[in-house]
Amino acid sequence: MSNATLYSATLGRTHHRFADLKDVLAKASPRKAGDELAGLAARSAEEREAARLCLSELPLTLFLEDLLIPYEDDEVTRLIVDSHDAAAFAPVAGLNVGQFRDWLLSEAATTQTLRALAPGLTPEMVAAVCKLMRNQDLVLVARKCEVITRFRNTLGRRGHFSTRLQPNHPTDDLRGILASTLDGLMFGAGDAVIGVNPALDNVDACVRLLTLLDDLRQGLGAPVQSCVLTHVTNTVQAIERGAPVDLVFQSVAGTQGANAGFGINLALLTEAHAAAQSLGRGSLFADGQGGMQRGQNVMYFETGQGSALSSGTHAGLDQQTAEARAYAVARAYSPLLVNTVVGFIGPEYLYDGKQIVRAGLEDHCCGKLLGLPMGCDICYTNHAEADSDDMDTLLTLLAAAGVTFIMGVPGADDIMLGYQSTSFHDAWYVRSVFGYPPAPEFAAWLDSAGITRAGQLQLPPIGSPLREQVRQLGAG
Amino acid sequence: MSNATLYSATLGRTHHRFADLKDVLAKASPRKAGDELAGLAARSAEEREAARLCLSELPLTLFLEDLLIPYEDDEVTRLIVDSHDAAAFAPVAGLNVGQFRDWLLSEAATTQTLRALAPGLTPEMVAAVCKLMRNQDLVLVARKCEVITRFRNTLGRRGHFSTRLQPNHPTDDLRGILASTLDGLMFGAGDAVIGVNPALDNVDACVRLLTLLDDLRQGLGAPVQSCVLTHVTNTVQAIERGAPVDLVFQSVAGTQGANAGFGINLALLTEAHAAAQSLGRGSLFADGQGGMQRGQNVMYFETGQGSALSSGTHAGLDQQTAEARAYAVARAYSPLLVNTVVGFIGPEYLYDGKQIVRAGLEDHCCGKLLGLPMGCDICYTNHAEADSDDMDTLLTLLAAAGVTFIMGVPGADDIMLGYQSTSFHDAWYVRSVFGYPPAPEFAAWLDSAGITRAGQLQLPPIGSPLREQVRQLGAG
Amino acid sequence: MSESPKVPDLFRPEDLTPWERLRQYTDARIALGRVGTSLPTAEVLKFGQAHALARDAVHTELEVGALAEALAVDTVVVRSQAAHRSDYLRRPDLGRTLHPESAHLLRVQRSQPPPDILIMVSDGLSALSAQRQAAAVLHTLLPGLHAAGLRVAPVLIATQARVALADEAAALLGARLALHLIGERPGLSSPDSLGAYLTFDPRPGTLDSARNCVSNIRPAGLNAGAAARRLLGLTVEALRRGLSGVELKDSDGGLGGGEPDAVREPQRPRPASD
Amino acid sequence: MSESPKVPDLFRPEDLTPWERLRQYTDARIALGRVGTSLPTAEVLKFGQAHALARDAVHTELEVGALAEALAVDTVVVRSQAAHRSDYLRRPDLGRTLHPESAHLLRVQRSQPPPDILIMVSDGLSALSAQRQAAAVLHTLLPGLHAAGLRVAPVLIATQARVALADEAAALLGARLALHLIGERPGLSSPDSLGAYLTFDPRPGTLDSARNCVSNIRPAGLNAGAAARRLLGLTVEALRRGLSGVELKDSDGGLGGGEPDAVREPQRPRPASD
Ligand code: B12
Ligand code: B12
Repeated sequence: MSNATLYSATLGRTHHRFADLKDVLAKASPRKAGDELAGLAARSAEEREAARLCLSELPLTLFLEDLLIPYEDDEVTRLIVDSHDAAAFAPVAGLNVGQFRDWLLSEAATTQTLRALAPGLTPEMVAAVCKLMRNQDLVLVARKCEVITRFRNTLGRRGHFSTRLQPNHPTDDLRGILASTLDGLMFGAGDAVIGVNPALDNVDACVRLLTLLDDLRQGLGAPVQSCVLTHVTNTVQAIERGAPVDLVFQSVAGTQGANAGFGINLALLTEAHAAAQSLGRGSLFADGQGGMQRGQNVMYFETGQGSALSSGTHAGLDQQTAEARAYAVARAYSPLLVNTVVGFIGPEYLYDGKQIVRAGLEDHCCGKLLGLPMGCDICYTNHAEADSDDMDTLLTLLAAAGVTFIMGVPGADDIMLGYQSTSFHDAWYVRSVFGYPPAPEFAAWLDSAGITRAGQLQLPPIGSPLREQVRQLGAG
Repeated sequence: MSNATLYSATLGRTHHRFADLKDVLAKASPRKAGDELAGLAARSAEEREAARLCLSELPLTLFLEDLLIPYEDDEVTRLIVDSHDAAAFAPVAGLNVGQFRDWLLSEAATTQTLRALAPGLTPEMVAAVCKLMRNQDLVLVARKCEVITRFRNTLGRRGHFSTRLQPNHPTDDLRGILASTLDGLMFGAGDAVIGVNPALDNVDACVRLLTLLDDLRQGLGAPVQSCVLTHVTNTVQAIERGAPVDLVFQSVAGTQGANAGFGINLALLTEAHAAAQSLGRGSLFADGQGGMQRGQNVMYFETGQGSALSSGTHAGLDQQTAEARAYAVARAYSPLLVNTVVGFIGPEYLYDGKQIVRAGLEDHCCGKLLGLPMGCDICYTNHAEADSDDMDTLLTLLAAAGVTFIMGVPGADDIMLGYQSTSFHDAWYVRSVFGYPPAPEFAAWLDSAGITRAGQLQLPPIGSPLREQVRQLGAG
Repeated sequence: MSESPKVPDLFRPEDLTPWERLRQYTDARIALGRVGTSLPTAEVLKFGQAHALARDAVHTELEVGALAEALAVDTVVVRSQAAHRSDYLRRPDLGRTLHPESAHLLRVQRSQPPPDILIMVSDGLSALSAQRQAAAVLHTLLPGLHAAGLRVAPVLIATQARVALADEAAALLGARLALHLIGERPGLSSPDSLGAYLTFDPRPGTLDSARNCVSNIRPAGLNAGAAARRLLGLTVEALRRGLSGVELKDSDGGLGGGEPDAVREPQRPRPASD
Repeated sequence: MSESPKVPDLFRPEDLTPWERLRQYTDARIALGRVGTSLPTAEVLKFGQAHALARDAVHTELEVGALAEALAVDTVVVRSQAAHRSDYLRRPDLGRTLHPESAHLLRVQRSQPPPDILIMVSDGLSALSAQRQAAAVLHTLLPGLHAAGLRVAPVLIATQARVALADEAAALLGARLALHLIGERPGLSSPDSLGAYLTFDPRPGTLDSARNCVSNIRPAGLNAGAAARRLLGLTVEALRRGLSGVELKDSDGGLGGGEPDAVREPQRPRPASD
């Protein structure tokens, strides 16, 4: 079949032609400000439907042949192609995109089959199928997936729900950060990671923050990991200086060019990954075969629709497809956590609550299908058309979808990054509606530390270690 | 305190004055197209916040004194005032609106306390407190409420979820309606009611439809009730003619004027209620004291933000407050079902998905607080800025909130009313994510009729009664 | 489009045959099948396509000239105060009031003695409806009205109209009864359905409870002839009893029983790609 | 506003005293209490008010004249291709390109030898930031740059600007390094925070990885003096090594440790109604 036939569809009496596979994918996407900004979006609802129809009939194998960005030009493409597992792909190799959606929703797709399938899927395939899915499909499919990772606790278990504690401060003030961290711990937050974004781009400052958090963890005996979300090159230096680095953080994107804009490439990530693993700081877990194994998931990645477009390096891909390719980068390093910062960048990429909600569900579903421990920074900026009602909405939907973790920011207001995310309270909304506890080791610790009683929040008793920390810091 | 002080608030350096209590309520409302159309909405985000602040400090008792529509002018006001239960109100009588929100979210508000409180609350109080609530609050508070009603089955049990089967046809064709009804039953829909909107305004036609549905019910031995959603005056005539009327339907609104626009008043509803109850068609249920009692909830009401404004009879009330007053009308007749048709009317009242979602959550929470068995027609019209993603979103939120029932329309497309609601499939989305079964008697019947096996949908075995009905009708 | 082959499911396709046969009785989306318990892709796509078309129907403008020609009677063109479609959708109050120029036109045209009946045909929420169904209704209805000896004013063609717009026009002309044929909001399967609203003693501020409605007029719904017969019956009865609305019941047999042409082969508009 | 009295909860108010004391170290919304496990009404309202104010901050226009006066140095006013705030928000590409008139102006003004450094001060996402913080930063920074023997072009004041707008301007003037002081997006508790972006060898198309950033410049964050010292250090180092970005690290002690004036009493802007 010629490309002209392949990339076209007839709707009513109108025949719609699409330039190439990228074009079909972009035009089949639900409306997004960023795709309009990039000039890639469908020009009418009808054209969008034609593109979806066309897309539904494309065989999945096509995505292995018609590469969206040439192999020679882009190391992310090379990573995707070279790491594709044809044997894992076999069960769905005969399907087109529309049939793949049907298969994913059918009884044939179970937690087990989806786990086995993940290495056989490419980002482009999952991006494509998501474009044919309604919000409820994105929930149903994602909740079938279970992606378990370990460092000092076990994240991602079905029916569990974790939080990153995000205690940022505009001058990286140690006591300020400690105050927010204690506040979060009093609310039982932080099992995914206690992760600080440093305001300063400074290795000394990072080392001090890392030390602060590691001392706190050890003092409390809490099964948690910490992270300073600085540039990967800073973290590598911190490791060299012997700082207590649990996780390496980095923002990643779906094209080689966008990663260059972030000042990274795959070699750099490989180096950082090896350096962090070599520290062997993870806890020991039963390996299921009578032995013990260290928690070896040491990477924390952040992504978000629009970052490639923002740096002009999207190579003609719609932002959801570019985003899914970022997951291919992430997956190469078996991360502990992957977080899509969905409403973080601004309205030029996701205009309002509706677009943020949709993108959050897409990102989560794509990441889970690719085998990643997906969390979501459910958030908005003050220049977007969104508010906390939209966040409650997305939070509820993602909880239904089984999101691995969300952020915990004091009062939802990040005083350094200038945006609103989810609060410690928000996590309890999810716990009470869905009954999800945090990571099992952490839940046990919360109960033992008196922060919860039988899983319900309480004020820790006077004299308990956390209460003491609060008293001491408060006393100055 | 003078009204000028009472109805004002200072935000930053600006002092905001409001004309009266209605004005505070309207300006404190989240943005809605209808309130803007009526010229009642806040003119800026700042004014809205000032109104919310002002509202939060108003004592709940004020709503018993400063009546929004004078007692002399409006029979709905009279109903609200005359039926207010001061003893039930006592536990919250000392609170202002802001404190009432806190109380509702606290451990003090349980299913039991809320049930006891309901007769002490007025629509204006619940409308007011909802305006201070985020979407997540509307979910949390509503899910604490449990409102149980009975006719031929038990609706509203905590953790259960029912559907109205809505098999409309543009000419009220009996076989067409039967075909859609069988389709719905094959999907396990219809425990709330099998309810047809007749295209014709004709008592003969109604009687024929009632007979059709009653014959089907008896033939299948299904514990369900049926309803023809015609004007109440038609139903009264049908009862007089001896037709098998289970439930009396009527659209109701929150002002005497709006009800007049619907061609009804309280006397007419009282008459219809008595007529239906006199038929004694409900099933017998254990009354909990060793005896048996007939299911006596015989009314089915529909409401929806905007109907009063649409007929120019809103009397200066914002549409959410007017809507809550419709629930006072409904509650006077112990209905089996109350349904807010949230996105049904159009964008002039609820502009887009966001406004529809918000209104759906508000209506559900207000109705539940007032003690009503609230369902929701999660829907949109083709002139609104909404799509099925928005419906999936609201559906998920309302399921989390414990909605009593939703609609089941074949493929979500009502071919007579010209709008999109929820489909039979959609109900199963909720069942699989939340694990909610239908009404217990109906769930048992579905299993016995082979429509489900252990609660999971299956194709009923050949020869089973429903399968036979399908075969026979299909054969012509 | 090739249908997605049925994905692993509990039943064999032939099991579904009787179920699918039910489609002969209705255009409703029945017997759609399921994947897991979800809607199959093919149906999701059809739904999306229908939604795109229905949204277009809302925004299609009335071709006034073509409509006047099809009606083939004396017509007067009027408009509401809603200038554009976007105004119309957000401001029903504007759609219920005549543009001053149109009001002036009617005041000038007022005849003595005043007509019994004013008929308005308008776009409402779907111009397609008026365009496609109104002429056929009037071709049956008008002769009936004349035969009943009723004076009918020239038919008004109105744009950006809401139901209540006819009240003001009728009051200006002094008509005793208004009959408004107006485009119903387009559904996924019914982009061109006409509604008829009948009001005795029409004037601004009339409540909807004082009107009667005959709805779903289109080939796949109530056909034009049957609709005209119902409207004729209601009109004569309204004028005789001097009222309309809740107290006036349509007693014409009902259920399309007496109307063999009312029920027909289902014709759900399907995307040509099927 | 009177605080909502604590509703029935598990603990006595005095238990919370040490917790509330943590507020002395941060403006973050800590120790908020809870009703059930939800946010108390008082906090919900404060949050809503802050959101309304932050949204206003986005839409406030830069008062160019007042800024020029406050800077008290030679300035040139330029603008991007984004005509209005709504364009600006949706079209970052326009905010990154000079309006042709502004480009022309700069081309004309180009001096020989070209300057070492171009400084641009702009609204970015919060005009308030530039309005309130830029002058103080430059009052410390400019003398430092001059003392280091660097040639500084007249300061550009830019409206509707994105970070990359300085690249084009610097390239037009032939500057070796661009320093852009730009309003960061307003947060709930920080409507007026300034960011500084430093780029060696700036030209259109420069990647963000080739810039350095000093962020959160405001009284409740990094104070102006400390920010100026960091920027001076980075500038000198960038020019010495001939690069900026990921390979250039800020090695100035860090953590505000060496900057006693950087940490101060928390000053969360509270609604006056408290
Ligand atoms: C939005 C944002 C982003 C977005 C930028 C996309 C976009 N179109 O806006 C995303 C999510 C992609 C991002 C990524 C990163 N960011 Co950033 N980001 C911000 C944030 C929250 C707001 C910036 C803003 O308001 N700019 C003003 C508007 C008007 O500018 P703009 O032209 O529209 O957007 C440009 C800038 O935002 C710039 N930018 C954004 N982040 C960074 C970081 C660096 C180091 C540089 C040089 C430029 C830069 O890129 C945009 C496109 O040109 C700030 C925090 C703050 N309070 O300012 C952090 C902040 C600037 N980012 C920071 C960091 C560390 C990063 C990363 C390096 C993280 C990582 N480890 O990968 C990456 C990579 C940055 C890069 N080299 O491209 C730090 C910088 C610390 C420092 N002193 O160097 C800050 C201060 C936050 C923090 N403390 O963690 N970021
Ligand atoms: C929208 C709608 C409503 C809305 C109207 C509000 C609004 N602003 O639009 C609400 C939900 C309030 C409503 C209520 C009722 N409706 Co209604 N409604 C419709 C619907 C779905 C669309 C109408 C439309 O597109 N109009 C065109 C636009 C351009 O008109 P408009 O000027 O914007 O809106 C006016 C009309 O919609 C009119 N209207 C709406 N419903 C009714 C019903 C009757 C009997 C009358 C006279 C007028 C009327 O009121 C609006 C304001 O003036 C139709 C179904 C259809 N396919 O048409 C049913 C329909 C017209 N309604 C119907 C009925 C029965 C009712 C109720 C009587 C139900 C009840 N038992 O209480 C009530 C009360 C109506 C009244 N007297 O006010 C029937 C009429 C049957 C018949 N042949 O008489 C229909 C055909 C649906 C059905 N089969 O059940 N309805």
